Amino acid sequence: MALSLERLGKYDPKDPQKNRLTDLGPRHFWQYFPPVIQNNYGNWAYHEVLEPGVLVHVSETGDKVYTVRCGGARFMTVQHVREICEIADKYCDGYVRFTTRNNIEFLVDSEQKLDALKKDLQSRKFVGGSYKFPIGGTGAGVTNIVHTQGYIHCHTPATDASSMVKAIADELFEEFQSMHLPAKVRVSMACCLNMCGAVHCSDIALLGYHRKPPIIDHDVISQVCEIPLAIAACPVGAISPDKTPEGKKTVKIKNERCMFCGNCYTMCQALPLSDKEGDGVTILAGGKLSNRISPPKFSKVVVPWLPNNFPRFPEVVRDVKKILNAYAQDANKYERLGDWAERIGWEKFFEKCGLEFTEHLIDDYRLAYDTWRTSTQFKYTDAAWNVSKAVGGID
Amino acid sequence: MALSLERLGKYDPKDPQKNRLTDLGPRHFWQYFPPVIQNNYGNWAYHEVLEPGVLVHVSETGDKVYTVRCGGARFMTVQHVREICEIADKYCDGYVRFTTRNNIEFLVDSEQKLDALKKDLQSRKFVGGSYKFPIGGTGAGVTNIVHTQGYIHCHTPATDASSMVKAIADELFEEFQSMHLPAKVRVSMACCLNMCGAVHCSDIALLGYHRKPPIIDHDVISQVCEIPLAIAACPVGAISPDKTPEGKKTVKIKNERCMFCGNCYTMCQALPLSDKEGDGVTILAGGKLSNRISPPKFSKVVVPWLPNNFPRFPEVVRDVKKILNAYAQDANKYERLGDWAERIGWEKFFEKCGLEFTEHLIDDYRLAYDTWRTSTQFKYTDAAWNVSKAVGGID
Amino acid sequence: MPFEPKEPQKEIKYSEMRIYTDEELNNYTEEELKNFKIKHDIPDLEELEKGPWPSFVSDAKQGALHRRKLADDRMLIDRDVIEDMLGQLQVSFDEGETHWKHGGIVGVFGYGGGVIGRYSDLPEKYPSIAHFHTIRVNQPASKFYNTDFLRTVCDMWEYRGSGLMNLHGSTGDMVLLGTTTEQLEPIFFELTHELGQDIGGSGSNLRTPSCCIGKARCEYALYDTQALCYELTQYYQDELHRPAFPYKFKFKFDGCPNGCVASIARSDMSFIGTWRDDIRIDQEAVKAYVAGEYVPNAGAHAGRDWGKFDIQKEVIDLCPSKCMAYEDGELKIDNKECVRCMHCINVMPRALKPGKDTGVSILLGAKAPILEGAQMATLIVPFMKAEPPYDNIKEFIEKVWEFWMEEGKNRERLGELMQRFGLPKFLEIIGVPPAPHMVKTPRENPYIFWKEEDVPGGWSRDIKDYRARHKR
Amino acid sequence: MPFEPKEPQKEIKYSEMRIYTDEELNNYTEEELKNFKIKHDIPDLEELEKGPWPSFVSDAKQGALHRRKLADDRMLIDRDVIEDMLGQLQVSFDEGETHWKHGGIVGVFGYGGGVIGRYSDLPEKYPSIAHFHTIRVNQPASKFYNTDFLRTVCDMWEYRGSGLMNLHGSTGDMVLLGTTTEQLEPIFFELTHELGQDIGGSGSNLRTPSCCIGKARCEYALYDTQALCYELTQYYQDELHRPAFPYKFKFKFDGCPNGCVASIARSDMSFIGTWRDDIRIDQEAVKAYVAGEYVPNAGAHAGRDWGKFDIQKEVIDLCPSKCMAYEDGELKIDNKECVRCMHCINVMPRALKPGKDTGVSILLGAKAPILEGAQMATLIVPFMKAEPPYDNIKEFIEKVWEFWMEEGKNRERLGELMQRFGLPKFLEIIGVPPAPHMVKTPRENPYIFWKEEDVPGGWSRDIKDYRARHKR
Repeated sequence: MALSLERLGKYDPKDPQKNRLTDLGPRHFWQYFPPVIQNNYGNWAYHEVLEPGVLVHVSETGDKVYTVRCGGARFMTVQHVREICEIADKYCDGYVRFTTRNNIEFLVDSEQKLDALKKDLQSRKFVGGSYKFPIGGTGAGVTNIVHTQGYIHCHTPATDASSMVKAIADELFEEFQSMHLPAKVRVSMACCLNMCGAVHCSDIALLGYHRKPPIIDHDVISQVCEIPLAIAACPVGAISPDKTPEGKKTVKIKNERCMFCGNCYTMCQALPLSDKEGDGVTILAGGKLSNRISPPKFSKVVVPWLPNNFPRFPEVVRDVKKILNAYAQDANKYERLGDWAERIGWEKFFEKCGLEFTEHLIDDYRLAYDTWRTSTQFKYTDAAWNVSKAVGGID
Repeated sequence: MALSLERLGKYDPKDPQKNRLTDLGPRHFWQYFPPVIQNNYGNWAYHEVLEPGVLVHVSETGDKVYTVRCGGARFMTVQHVREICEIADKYCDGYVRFTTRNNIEFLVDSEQKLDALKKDLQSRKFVGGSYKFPIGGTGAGVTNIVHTQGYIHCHTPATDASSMVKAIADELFEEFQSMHLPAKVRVSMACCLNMCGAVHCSDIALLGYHRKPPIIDHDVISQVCEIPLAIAACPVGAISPDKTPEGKKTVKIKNERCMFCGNCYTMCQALPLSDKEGDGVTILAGGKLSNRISPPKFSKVVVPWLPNNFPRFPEVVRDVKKILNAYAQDANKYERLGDWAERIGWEKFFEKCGLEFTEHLIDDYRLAYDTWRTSTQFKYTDAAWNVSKAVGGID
Repeated sequence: MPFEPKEPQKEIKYSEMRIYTDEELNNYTEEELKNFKIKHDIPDLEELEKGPWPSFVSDAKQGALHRRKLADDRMLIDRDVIEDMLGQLQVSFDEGETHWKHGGIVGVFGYGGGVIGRYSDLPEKYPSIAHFHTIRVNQPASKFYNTDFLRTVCDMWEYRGSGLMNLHGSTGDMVLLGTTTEQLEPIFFELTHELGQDIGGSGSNLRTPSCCIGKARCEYALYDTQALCYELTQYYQDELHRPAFPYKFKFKFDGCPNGCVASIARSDMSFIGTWRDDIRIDQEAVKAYVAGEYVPNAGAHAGRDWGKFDIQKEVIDLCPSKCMAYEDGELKIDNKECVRCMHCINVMPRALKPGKDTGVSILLGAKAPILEGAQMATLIVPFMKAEPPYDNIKEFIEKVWEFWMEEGKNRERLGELMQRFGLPKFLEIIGVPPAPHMVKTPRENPYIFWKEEDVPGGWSRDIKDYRARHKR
Repeated sequence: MPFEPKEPQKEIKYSEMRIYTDEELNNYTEEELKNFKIKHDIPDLEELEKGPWPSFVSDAKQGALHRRKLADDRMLIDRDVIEDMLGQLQVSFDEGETHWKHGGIVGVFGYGGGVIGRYSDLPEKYPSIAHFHTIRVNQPASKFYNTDFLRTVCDMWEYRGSGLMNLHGSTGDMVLLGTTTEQLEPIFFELTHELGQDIGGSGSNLRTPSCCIGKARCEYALYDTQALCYELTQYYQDELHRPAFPYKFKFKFDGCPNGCVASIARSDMSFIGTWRDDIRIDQEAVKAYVAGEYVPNAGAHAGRDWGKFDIQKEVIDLCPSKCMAYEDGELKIDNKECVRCMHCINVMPRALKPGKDTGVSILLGAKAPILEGAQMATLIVPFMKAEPPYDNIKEFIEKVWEFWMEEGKNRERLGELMQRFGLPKFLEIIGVPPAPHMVKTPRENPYIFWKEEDVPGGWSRDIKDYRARHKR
């Protein structure tokens, strides 16, 4: 048994069906559990975070497993994965695990093995100086920022993902390696509204955003697209059939109706939206997924647009830190960012974070009415006084 | 100066403009304030409910005004109003006031005058035996039930108002004359979805309801209605133009789309909805108007339909009492009915009130999604076990 | 202190105005009433004479008997109106359907509202209610009356109408139920000339504004609700009587966030009293509440043992913004966190009073379900001083009306128009800057409708430039 | 205890499978790496080598150098792929636009998904990434691996692809980034024949299911998430690879309401562990928490002084249903009021454990914003036992799919279809009785869509009958 070195391997292009195996599914998980996991499967009694990035799980049998969690760019080369394997072989009997948020977890079955592992992980750096395996991402801190492909590998992004995440993660590195926030803060990033990253329920979400309606590639649209599908793709009915002066089938777009969702481009490559000046970043905040204390909730748009200032997105970093700092200072223990904002009132959120409230932040989509404040319960802020002044309510 | 006895009074049909006075507006309020009100206008320090239906307001000057609040059918004859005047003249220097909820208030400026007034009011009964001026309607009780015209004077009702209100008020008479509920309970009644009574934010709302789509009076519709207006009136687009076999303009209705709002009938008399079997009563609960503690909120539909069982609506009375009793027993002090339901969870509301939950109670109109439960936070009730059983979740 | 009416109010003396003598008013005995049967069989209605709550049937029957015993020339419409009305009501119960026709267009000259046509669809059977129109009479602010006025209205209405009325209709008017077309103008002339009293709104008008009891008898009133209600009613008489609106429009005036006239749920423009300084605390009075010397919640709970007053449980813990504390015998309020819900003040009115720098919050767009579902009013203006002559308020009203009259579709309420345009665009048009107090939460969806001028370089782009950078 | 795979799993030994020698794997020095410049100018990317967080640029550069030093015959696609990828990324930064073309249709024979076509729109400038397709590899449940498997994948992928990957993609797959069309089938054959490993889902398929760590290392796991995830993945291989769906469909499996794999926000069908008996309390352990002997919240707060653990403030008061009390040294829970939010258990894991009668709640319809706005999953099945062979779960899944495949429009996610039909109709079609746990509140609008069979006498009426009772 060995991997093939033939150019086409075991595949025979003349008879594609020959020896084809299908529907195997994934490999079974059991074989990848270290013995301490296999032996205590379903028998865990409790766990504890011993220090940021280090957990112990204790079994009913008394067995313990220690986990060291390391941040990782989910984008990796085989060389980096081989280094992970080297560490896993050295300390963990060849086992390693990845989390949903792209952390790398090394598990050992005794405290003695822990120190050497941690020391080794901390010592490894890329030649540029960054850590290869920073330890952290547990408890009341900021864990790894999940993200999408961005310019590295996607055709619809409105910004880049890996660079923005690197820029933010560098600035939030202390919060990754500590647990002094009121509760966990989940930061997520998606490079367009398709949200492969499903960032819509994150404490802080960074979202790539187009602001120019599609350009229509009239010359080719009728060849490369199913025009009716492109028209049907628009959720606001802004696209309708049209003809070019030469009589070719094409579409026209009511630009003022466009909300830049990009669904038309997904369906039709002749309708690109990307634009250097138009594209940028939206920040959402206050979402959560857990049912703990309060039900899960969506993130809200709190910064409508910031420029794609590559490679380090200073404006995005600044506003993320504004939010995180105000939260860290003001929230109660166990209170997630969105619960904090609701407790103090969103009007106070903007005041405390020092973020401007603009008309873009007021919902005007389908369920908008449910977001309007139909009560006299509110707190006075400068934004409220501005309104009062503008309408002659006060001098 | 005197009222005219001429058949046409001061009006000259040959010259309608002669001596016409217009745009006088209402009479000025000041002249109708008893002296103690005039003297203490804007100077009230505090008030207290001395007993159900009896209030004292104390001025910064030390002056006091005592108010006796009496229930009244808002529908009154001049004879009844004259009796009110008689009482007002006898005890109140000729002043009387009505509240927004159709109570009658008699005001006196000293405690001494109070007893005789109360005794007199309590003694007055209609020959049928009912009180003319029951004292109550204050504080943590049930006050007068506001309502609409019903069959007495309206062309669109789906039920009758005065009779239903009388039936309910008879049964809730003790709650009108006492204050032992957790908080005030506002019961309101509207005889169709037009809701002249705007009952949509009441603790308990009774709503007349059609359940058959309009009949089309093809013979006359094109003469008596603007057909385009009738078509435009339908919020769900169920009405479209049609022709009769004889070629007359008419409309057709997609019955399965109809939600029985009656707006088409409001716009076009050739589209009546009323029907003995179709019409009935919906009960809504849990709304409030005050900003006290929790923001105002809409009532929710909790009983989809009950029959128009004239004149005493026993099914409606039964369900109103179910709700009121469960609330009285279970809610905290100061907790309005809707706040109670939210605290215990609506699933528990149905259990505690002994009301059936049917598919009609699940929103499927425009903002429906916002009412869906997107959380695992819920309490187990029999209704939940029914679902689990139906899908094979448990035996 | 009293607000002066624009024109002097004529004083009404019933003794000078009256039509009926005392004998006529008391023209039946208790005994007669007991034995009285109306001309139609009304078993279900008679059932409604039982029970403790005031019976509208018993009342109507006494009205019917009274009319029966009046002389022929002492009333101008049919004697039997009440009996026929009751008879038709019984038939409605029997058949489970109303017997009023879809209204016809009747009214008084030069007015677009205030009168509602009503006709029986069983006119042969109940001829006296064949025409049975309604007149809405604009009630005085907060519904105080004297008996001279009321008795005069009663005489006039008995003489020229059915003698049936509502005190009051849902919008607030005194409603006169049932007269003939012929009597509409005479009644209007009597009302204006003799009673100095106008009729109210109906149809696509400014509807009769209404207000809470306000400073007349409430310590919570944060502005003069009667004065503002009266002033705007007078100032906008034209809008009340001569429709230029897409649909109805309601003002309501609540003196404080307790909202006793339901303005937040029932008015296109809701004025709710508020304050912007600190809640005034009398610490001695707080102690008296804690000690049980004062009765909490103004005595609104009685007859049930809720236990001793517990300031922590009943006030501090129920504060929606949790901005209060009771420590060392002292009540503390962090006023900048207060959302002015009134609960603490309601519970301890002798100890707590709202601030003294008061005004109104203005909320827009409430309505009942028809057409697109009910709406509550949305907070737009957080705080506005409300002092005569109320120019700032009038200016705001007119800005909103201008937009609504320009853009509103037939039968589109303000709230629906706001939904159709979206709040951001609405605010832009009426010239109000956006602020977070207008929403419960910022938007959850990222579907922002950017405008071309927001985006550097605009929206016009050349596909050739794009293709120069990106091969197909 | 271990769940048995349907087919025996072939054991993979890297020593037997490997392509590259140790020398080849370590073919550059630290010094070389420090001095290494790729062939394109990438100033912005080099800026991203600074700072503490792992630099993907530094990693990519080491991959690029490694490739540069491999012999020509030791890789089947262009040596320069990583360098060209980085070069194109720099140009994307410069121009503020991506340079990947809209995908083309590529794949492996007989499968509708798992491979995503990707082409550069600057193929002249970056020829080695002219084709740069993605392959999604179905990760093992909860993403445990051994190094034999990982190293073997690395060798195969370096030999036949770019050597760039994601661990992991957003849906959960191991993602192999960048190979040519020619290598797709050979890679598929290597994966299946040598690695015993299938590819994942893409397009309008069942997407690769994923689960939390579950019973493998979590005391909260209320059902066997890995087992259920594995079983359904195997059972629905056809749905995963051969699209018969209107659009994508995601299963995700969370072991408890803490929701670590975000199933409630990210899956069309979300399985969340729950229990129906009482929370188990170890009162001695509760006392130990109160006494400060145990660290609260499993030690998740550190480095900041939040004060001594206060069970009232940190547990009792934060309970969303207020069903707990700590009295006389004893913790009491009114379990019938509990909404199983996990907070108390999370704070005191040594004292509190969920009940033992466990199963899943099933929620439906979550999705990201496209097309009609984001949705969270809606609670449909409150409690379902989740035991092998999971027939009850499969039956439910298939009922939902049947409806969706029948009625769903092209690119309509389940949640959108549920919205389009309305929850009542959806429930009726899938045969689930309505219950109040499915909604936050009953409907506020009275616009009930009654059905004809609900109404006695039906809807057909004759206008003549009506007119017999009601004159026009």
